[in-house]
Amino acid sequence: MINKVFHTAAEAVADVFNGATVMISGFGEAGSPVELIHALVDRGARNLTIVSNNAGSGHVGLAALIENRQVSKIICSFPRTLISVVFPELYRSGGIELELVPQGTLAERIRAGGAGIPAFYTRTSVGTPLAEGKEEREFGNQHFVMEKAIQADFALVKCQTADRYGNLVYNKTARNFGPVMCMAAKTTIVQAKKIVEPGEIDPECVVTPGIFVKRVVEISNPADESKLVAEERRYPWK
Amino acid sequence: MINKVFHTAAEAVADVFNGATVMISGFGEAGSPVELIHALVDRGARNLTIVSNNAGSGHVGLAALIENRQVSKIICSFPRTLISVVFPELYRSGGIELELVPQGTLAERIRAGGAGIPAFYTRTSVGTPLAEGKEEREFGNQHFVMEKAIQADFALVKCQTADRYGNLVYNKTARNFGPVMCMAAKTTIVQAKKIVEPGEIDPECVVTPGIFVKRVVEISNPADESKLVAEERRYPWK
Amino acid sequence: MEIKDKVGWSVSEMAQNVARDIPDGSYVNLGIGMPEMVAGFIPEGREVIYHTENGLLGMGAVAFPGTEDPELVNAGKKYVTAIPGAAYFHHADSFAMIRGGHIDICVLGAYQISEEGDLANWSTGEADDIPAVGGAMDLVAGVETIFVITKHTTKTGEPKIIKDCTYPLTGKNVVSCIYTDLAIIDVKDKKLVVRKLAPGVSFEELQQQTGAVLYPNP
Amino acid sequence: MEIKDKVGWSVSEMAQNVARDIPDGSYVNLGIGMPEMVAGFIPEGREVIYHTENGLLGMGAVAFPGTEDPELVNAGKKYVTAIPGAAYFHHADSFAMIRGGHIDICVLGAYQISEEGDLANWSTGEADDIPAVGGAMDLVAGVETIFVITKHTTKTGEPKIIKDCTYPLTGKNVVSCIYTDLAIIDVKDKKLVVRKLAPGVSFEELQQQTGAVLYPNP
Repeated sequence: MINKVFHTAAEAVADVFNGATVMISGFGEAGSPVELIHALVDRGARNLTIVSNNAGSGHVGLAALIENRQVSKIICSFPRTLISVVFPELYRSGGIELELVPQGTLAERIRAGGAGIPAFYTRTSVGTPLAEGKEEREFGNQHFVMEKAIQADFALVKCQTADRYGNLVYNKTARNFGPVMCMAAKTTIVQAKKIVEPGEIDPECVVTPGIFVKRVVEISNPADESKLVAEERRYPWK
Repeated sequence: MINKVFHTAAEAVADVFNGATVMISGFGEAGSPVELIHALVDRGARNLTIVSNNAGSGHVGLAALIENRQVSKIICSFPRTLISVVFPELYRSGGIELELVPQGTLAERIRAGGAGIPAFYTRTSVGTPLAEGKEEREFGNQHFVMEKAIQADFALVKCQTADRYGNLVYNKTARNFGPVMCMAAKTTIVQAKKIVEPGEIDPECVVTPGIFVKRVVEISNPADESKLVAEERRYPWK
Repeated sequence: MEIKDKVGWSVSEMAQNVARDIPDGSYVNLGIGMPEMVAGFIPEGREVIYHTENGLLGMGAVAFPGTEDPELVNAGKKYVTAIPGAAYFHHADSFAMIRGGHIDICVLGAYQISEEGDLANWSTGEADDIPAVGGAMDLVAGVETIFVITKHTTKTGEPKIIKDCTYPLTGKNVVSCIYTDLAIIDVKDKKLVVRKLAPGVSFEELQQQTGAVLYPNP
Repeated sequence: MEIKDKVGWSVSEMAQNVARDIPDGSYVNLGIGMPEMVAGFIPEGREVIYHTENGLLGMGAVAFPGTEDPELVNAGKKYVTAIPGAAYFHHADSFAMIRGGHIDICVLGAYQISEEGDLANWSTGEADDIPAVGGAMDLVAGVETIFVITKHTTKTGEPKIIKDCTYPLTGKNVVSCIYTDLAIIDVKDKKLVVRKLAPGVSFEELQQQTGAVLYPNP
């Protein structure tokens, strides 16, 4: 029987290795798999390359992972947020590498990684500093840059509901990068608010079919990241 | 108020012009917008380029459009079916041009057309006759061909339920090419079995957001194409 | 003029000027900050659908206090709502809408705009600046009509509309129209054409506060 | 051998041979025709998920007469069913699964297979042939493990396994294993290695009916 359910976040991330590339879903706190990230902090894998839209807030979640010096590089569209202190400090001191990618190009490069497309062309960034070093090419008298696929060893993703096959549905705008990251990682690890029986998710409404998911773990009461940030909490909890 | 509802199929296709490129959804009969195609037969626009996975069965739907000599070229992955007579005869007599495209490449080229991606690379067809004339390129020691986006003037699509904004959901495997064709055409025209009030389609389950759709028309009892074929019916009805 | 001492438009009036130029039935993406105000001024009788690039078409108003859902946010990470007839989708689908030219109008803020419609709005290029681009480059590359809403000059009185941008570009030749507190300026054939002057502002005064050549409306 | 006159495997036995090589938990795409039979022979205790490229993961059995839904079909346009836990998706998403390497095994028919694992299964290349490729090229390019199930020779007794394919290729170096009525042959390092002979078939007889050099299992 196919059963992708793991009992704890710790077990689900137990094989994330030093030097791995790890995609992390979320747009700010919406869709950020805080419990899986904290399990990765506990796991202690270092020298990670993180692919994520943002770079974390406060001292929890992705910010905690960075603060714990486990991240050597981040591929990201918007590492600056109102309450981000960890990444900016480390970046200014040269302690972390940043590859800045326009948000839509980031999403499409990840989808390409999952869809067997090694490269594609886009108008985005043409004529800007972010096009430097990229191949340019004309199609129909318009200029485009070539962008390459991004793949990862692991993806950590948060969703609303999952089943043992790994079928997923998300909640509102927390969907964001989850579906494409599930496609682009060798091992996709998902935290779901609820795990249900196969068939309980309408097959017309499945957003991520189970084929893209290796492990699901139920986290029924995920942390409210903005609350933790407001309370100035730090992970590991003190 | 935004209201994309048209009252008849005839009105919905009234501006399809001679020489237009028209995408037609469906995988065999599943998802084929038979009533919209018949309205296009009535409309009589000629010299059309059709983008569709198949080339029609019997003497109805897409086969009727071809038989009526309105199609000069078809971009297609599988023009041969058990009960197709119209296309094979016309093709053998040199009366219609065929661009044969692998099915997944066809779907991805259409998506690219809708997503602002002029070209992408794929392994599909490398080393085969369908790679002839295409640019080849290596990424990571593997060979790929460059494939270009397909766009259209019109898309004719069948769905299950729509609202006045053009939000769509499909039925089972009748979804097939509908969502990507909606994205890639300047004017997307949809026949829905049912038109409902905005909000009746769960926003988590919308497959085609209304932004991709220009016109919807309710066809509550669409033809069963295989039945028409079995009965050897011909359009225009005799 | 009734109010003698009034010079220029208020921020609300600027937003109103933008809103007036958004046709019925448009699909619109509003940038973070001042652009968000535009939604409040759409003339009656027009229906406009808002896209937020983090994955929602049919964004509604900001959420009432107490009803906020941390998983329903806009691109500025504000808690928002969704209208009946909304749709959620993932980031690749969302930016397919943008890159594929399906959004009609995008309203953005600006650090600088050049006379040819180049836009700089993501980085000051300073050494200790943490670079962050988000969806700005995708929007200017993919959306046909880019409206910029901005104060005419910086806080220190420097012109924001200049011959060539000195900050890193977001996109080249992308701006269609600039709505400032002093004027509405169209970018036409790589020229800045003043469509309308704010109350109490003369063409000459406007030119003085602008670092590029302006043309009167012909 | 108990049944003295039995030579070779039946079509059911061929399908059974393939099924035995499909591990528990695999995601599998079955081509049209003989490959479809494989689903009936998966050994007990294994759960296999079937993908059909027209947009369904979790395809179930063929629909019972009277329960057919013309909008629920497989790639061969047969009326099928869906299991609890199935998912529907559009063609671009479906072929992302294929091209992206997410399908573990694909079972296909063949016109010809070369000794290096080239496959020809979409066109005879004849002048009046209506070319039709469907998803075959996407499948062989995207799926890591391609199993071919086919009669060892054509209806007229010509070998289908040959040094070089004469028909237009579907893909180069793509076949992992060939399951015929006479043998199971692995393609290893561009060599044809006979893993198992069917009842009543000798290596020499097999070689006679094959247009390429065979190697015994070392």
